[in-house]
Amino acid sequence: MKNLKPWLPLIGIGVLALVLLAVAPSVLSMHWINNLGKYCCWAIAAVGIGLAWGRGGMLVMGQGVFFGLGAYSMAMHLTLESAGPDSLPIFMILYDPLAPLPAFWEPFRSDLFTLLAILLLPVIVASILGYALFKSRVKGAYFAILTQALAVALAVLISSTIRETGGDTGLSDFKYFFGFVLSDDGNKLMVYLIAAALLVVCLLVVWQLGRSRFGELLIATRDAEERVRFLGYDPANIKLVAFVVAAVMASIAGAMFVPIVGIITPQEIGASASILMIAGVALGGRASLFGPALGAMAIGWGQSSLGSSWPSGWIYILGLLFILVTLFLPMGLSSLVGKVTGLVWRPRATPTATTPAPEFTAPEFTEVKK
Amino acid sequence: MTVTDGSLVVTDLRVEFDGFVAVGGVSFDAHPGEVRFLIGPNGAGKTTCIDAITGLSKGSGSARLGGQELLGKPAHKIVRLGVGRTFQTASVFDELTVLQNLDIAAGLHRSSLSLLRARRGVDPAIHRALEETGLSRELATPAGILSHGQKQWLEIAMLLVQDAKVLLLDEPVAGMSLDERTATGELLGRVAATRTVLVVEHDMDFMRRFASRVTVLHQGKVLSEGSVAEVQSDPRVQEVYLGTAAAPSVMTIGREDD
Amino acid sequence: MDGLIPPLLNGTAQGALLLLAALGLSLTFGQMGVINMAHGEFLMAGAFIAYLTQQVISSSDLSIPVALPLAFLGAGLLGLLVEVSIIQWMYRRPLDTLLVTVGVSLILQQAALQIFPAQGVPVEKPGWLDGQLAVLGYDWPLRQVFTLVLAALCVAALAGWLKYSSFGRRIRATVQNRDLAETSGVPTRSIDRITFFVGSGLAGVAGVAASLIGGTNSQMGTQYIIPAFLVVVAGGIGQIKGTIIAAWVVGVAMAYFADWTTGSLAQVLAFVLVVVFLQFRPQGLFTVRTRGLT
Amino acid sequence: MLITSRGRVKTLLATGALAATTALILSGCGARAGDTVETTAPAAASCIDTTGDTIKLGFLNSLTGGMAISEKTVSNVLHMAADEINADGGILGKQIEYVQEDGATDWPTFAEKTEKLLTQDCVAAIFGGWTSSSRKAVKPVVEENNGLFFYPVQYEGLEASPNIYYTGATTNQQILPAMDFLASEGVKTLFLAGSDYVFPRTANAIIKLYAAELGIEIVGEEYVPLDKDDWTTQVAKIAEAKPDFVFNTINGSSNVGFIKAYYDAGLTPETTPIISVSIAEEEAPAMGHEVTGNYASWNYFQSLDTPDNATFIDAWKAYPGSSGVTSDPMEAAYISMYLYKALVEKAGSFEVDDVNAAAAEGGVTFDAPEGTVTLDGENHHISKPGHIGKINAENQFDIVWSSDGVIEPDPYLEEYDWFPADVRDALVTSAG
Repeated sequence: MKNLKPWLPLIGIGVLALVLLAVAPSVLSMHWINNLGKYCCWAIAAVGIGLAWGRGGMLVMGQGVFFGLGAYSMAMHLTLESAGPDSLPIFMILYDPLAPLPAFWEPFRSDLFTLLAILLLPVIVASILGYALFKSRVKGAYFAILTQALAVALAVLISSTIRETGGDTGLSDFKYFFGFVLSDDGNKLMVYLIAAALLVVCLLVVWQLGRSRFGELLIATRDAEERVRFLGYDPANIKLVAFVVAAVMASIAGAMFVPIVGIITPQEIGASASILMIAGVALGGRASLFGPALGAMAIGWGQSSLGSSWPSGWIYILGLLFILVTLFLPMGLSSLVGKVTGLVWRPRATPTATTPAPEFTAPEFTEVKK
Repeated sequence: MTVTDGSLVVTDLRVEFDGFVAVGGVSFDAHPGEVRFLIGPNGAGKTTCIDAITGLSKGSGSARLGGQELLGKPAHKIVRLGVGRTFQTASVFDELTVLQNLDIAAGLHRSSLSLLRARRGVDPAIHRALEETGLSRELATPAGILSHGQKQWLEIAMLLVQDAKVLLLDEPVAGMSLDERTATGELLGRVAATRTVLVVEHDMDFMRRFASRVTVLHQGKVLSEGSVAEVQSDPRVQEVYLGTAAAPSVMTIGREDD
Repeated sequence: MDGLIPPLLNGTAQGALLLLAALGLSLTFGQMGVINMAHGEFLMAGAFIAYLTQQVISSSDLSIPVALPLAFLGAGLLGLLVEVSIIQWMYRRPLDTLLVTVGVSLILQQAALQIFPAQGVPVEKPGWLDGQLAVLGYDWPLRQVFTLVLAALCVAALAGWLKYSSFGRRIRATVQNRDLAETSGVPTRSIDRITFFVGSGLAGVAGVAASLIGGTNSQMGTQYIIPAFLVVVAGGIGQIKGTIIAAWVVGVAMAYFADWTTGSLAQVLAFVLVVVFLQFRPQGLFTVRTRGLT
Repeated sequence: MLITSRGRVKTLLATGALAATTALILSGCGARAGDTVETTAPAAASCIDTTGDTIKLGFLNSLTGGMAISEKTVSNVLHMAADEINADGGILGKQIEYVQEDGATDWPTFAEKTEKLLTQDCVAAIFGGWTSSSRKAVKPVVEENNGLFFYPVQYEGLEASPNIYYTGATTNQQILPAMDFLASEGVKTLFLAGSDYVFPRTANAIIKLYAAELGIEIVGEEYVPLDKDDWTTQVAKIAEAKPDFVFNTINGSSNVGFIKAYYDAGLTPETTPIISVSIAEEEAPAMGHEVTGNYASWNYFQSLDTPDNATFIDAWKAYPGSSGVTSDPMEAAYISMYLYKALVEKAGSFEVDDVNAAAAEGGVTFDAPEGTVTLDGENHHISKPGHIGKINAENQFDIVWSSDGVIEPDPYLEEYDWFPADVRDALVTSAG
């Protein structure tokens, strides 16, 4: 390696992996390990948002939908596992003890199906949704509002289908995680480590995508979609890939959230939850590699610690963060780091020689006359 | 000229916006080896023609590249058939370097999977295009800080690396200095040796110096066609220009421009 | 009584309330490109102003008519404050306006929670809104008729203002080409401020209407913001007539869905309907025609 | 090609290494489902510190977000109860030192804060929660850490956790008395209106069963999402169905919209009265005069004429930050603190197992504002009187009907034949 610079992100990921997988478990109490696990989940979703929004320009305000797909897939599996074979979950008994398990629950008894669902459901849903939206060139604020509306719609739907989904109280009280007793501290540590490792994997994926030709193309699409079209690419497909990857990450985040936190309700996928996922990304730096993940973790930590000592103050701080970061640091705190250390190269669009092209130059008439 | 695989043949092209006829049955053709100019007063439909050919706006009639009909295809597919274009305002990706810009342009025929890999080394076609356009030294420069002229050249270079058979250039020398214009004109001459080049331009001096053939549009129709000399001496062309603008003021502006 | 009539009329009134909430957005979002997520909280401000007015003028017969202009003014000034302190720096970054205003909305909600009784406050309706109006065999509550009339008045005032005042022409000029308007001597800064003031003020008026229909509390804005945005988007940016039709269609559709299924499913269906509709008309019902080519 | 693929190999290696690490971790630790029973038992002994002259208690209420609307008052009244007890010498001579946490209307936060309170702050008990979702988020955490949680709100029943004490009503103490009242009024037809979530749905399921028993016909059932205020379409249906009574299980500010739409439709308490289970003294003012004349079923009203209630109201009115209004959930929260005091004093210990053992012996009572309440040592609910109040012009409740003495808590409705036995059995087994 002649030049170290291209590998710095990889080294960064390595350091983060070391901290999360080796240092944290030996230093932190179980309570903070659990919290850190929760932050890791938000960070995984944030890494995806960073890809879709920061690099792809799609402000995904409805990541709760995909978070929910993963979370409910996992939660249905864990609920069935806790209920035991051939038994109904408690909340279903309440409404109709004799009715069978709803058909869409049945396959979630299988470990393999659950894992596949967590990965493939978001792919399917995001592909259909993204294809439709991007092909009809829905973008910008439209895209943001529509995705947000879908998150709200899904949350309302789940709240109102109580026998099928558990309604607003959601699914909780999981005893086992793929055969492991969830109340055991060793197993909790394991679940945390899986979440942390998945975060590292997601960072690697985004790092590789970022340095690939696709990454360049994605940024090109973000900055000048029409121009990309006239280079022979269909921008819809490029955006679709980023959107689907972000969706899968949100789904993985949701799936890990369930065993770590122990409850999933429609509220975790609705409007404000989806917006809170954005908050960390904006704070950390939407277009940077580490910004979204670290930002999400910072927001999580703020909620845990500041939210404890000064609840209403935390809301004001969160609100101010949204305002001040967007106003003064649109590329997040990571851009500050970049400015200070020069590690992150950020071109400024300051043309050296600008001759503004007049709308209409020399009229043709004079030429003809000569 | 004979029609080849690289020829652009436009027949009875019509474009309407809400009943307003922007282009009303335009026919012309352009072939490899010539620098074809499309001129006309404001609102004559020049850019609209290009937009229709490249799929940006909807047109009826026919525009063929070789044997392929272009109209009705999505824009990116038309590009893949070999039709490249530039825009009035230079549009390059400011955040990416010159190399990255060109690499994206060169990549349209790459497989989707190879897109997931990082770029290693530089495509020889990119080197050739850089030399052709004189941008070799700017390889690692972010496109955003190039000069206006350099951005235009980068756009042309992008068309070269994407191996376009037909280059549709919308006011490529607007805002350029005289030297830059000359360089651009010579570049177009070289490019046109193997490709079809169609230029929409207002700059008459530039047209006189570098056009092989000229098509004059007026109110969405072809007014005149031929060599520079033929078009300039066409009385209808003179009439259009005399009739559309007050002579003295136009002359003043014209002189400034010269 | 024909079962099809009540949902039609109730839906129309719901649509009118939605329209009131969306009208200001169609100005700030449609004309200025600002995605104001705090619009719901401006609406809330209007509702609380109605309550405060009632504390001073105890007769609700009088206080509501007085509250309407006050709410317009109050919410408008709140909007102006936000515009001057934050949004004016962000006109070139429309998507980022969404983020800052999310922050504004969080702060306003929490502030309202701490200033006013947490459970919310009562806003009494005027006595002259007691009773019903018999329409097509349905006793249509006067309060709903009032919402409809209020919406109609606001639309008429806004449309007239935009169309006939020199100010309206300037707004339209600024919308179509900000740079050109600026160079032609249109004071775009004051145009921005006044547009945002009026847009936010309309949210205040909507808040008075909302306070008569539902609860007045710190959370009330959240239920209006997404539907209002959907209505503006579905109607077509910058198109008041599109917003009117979209609001009416969404209101009536929700009412019929609620009649046939449940309130929850109605909301889900209405949202999905708008998303699907935008697949086919991504520019909304009406679009401002520009050549958009050169 | 060779050159380009090398980068991928590196990435793959890195991923592989991670996967291997994870696999190691997976195989390394943790109990598996079939292992033994002990693994589910609390891992560590409680860390409650009883050496000093203070005892730590945790309060967990939403002070921000949507539910702060309701939960702030509960938090306040808990503070008042703790202050009172401290002024009176504390519990077992120890002053209460409370740790207030914000649930932030976010159920995972409730779980997180519960764990924090139990394992970081080592509180002896936690008081708070409001929504069923918050309780369900807290439940696994208190059970796993063998903590104590006091829940002060009426709920849908069908639950009994050894680590939770329920001081609000279960269904047979609020819903069923309301139905008894309706039957005594000669109601023949009933319309059910509720928010679309678990409590109303469950309550209505039970109401329907009991209504069949009482010979009351259900003529309609409508739900609207919790955060929606518009009820006009549904109220139009009520107006059309002309029921004798409306059973209202709507929660939150949606009630305001419901009452307004109801009033607008020309429905009045004289013709079509409403009986609510979520409108109390705190909620009623936000509905103005339009709610006047309708009914609510609670176990406590501010208007209850008992000496303990008078003391309670006076204390509350004097308490900083008080609204001056008392309500059922507030009183239940107030009870929860004193009930805990009584339990600890009976056990002579703050240890959870000792407290639970003291409860199991039975006979723990408290002279509450609503009257003397007795803790059921088995299901951890308390006996309560049922009252029906009619809302007057001051948004207070005139008591028009009361149950025959206190009602014993029966969360699984075991004493009621009409409740399907198979459901009950299945539930009890699942709960386990």
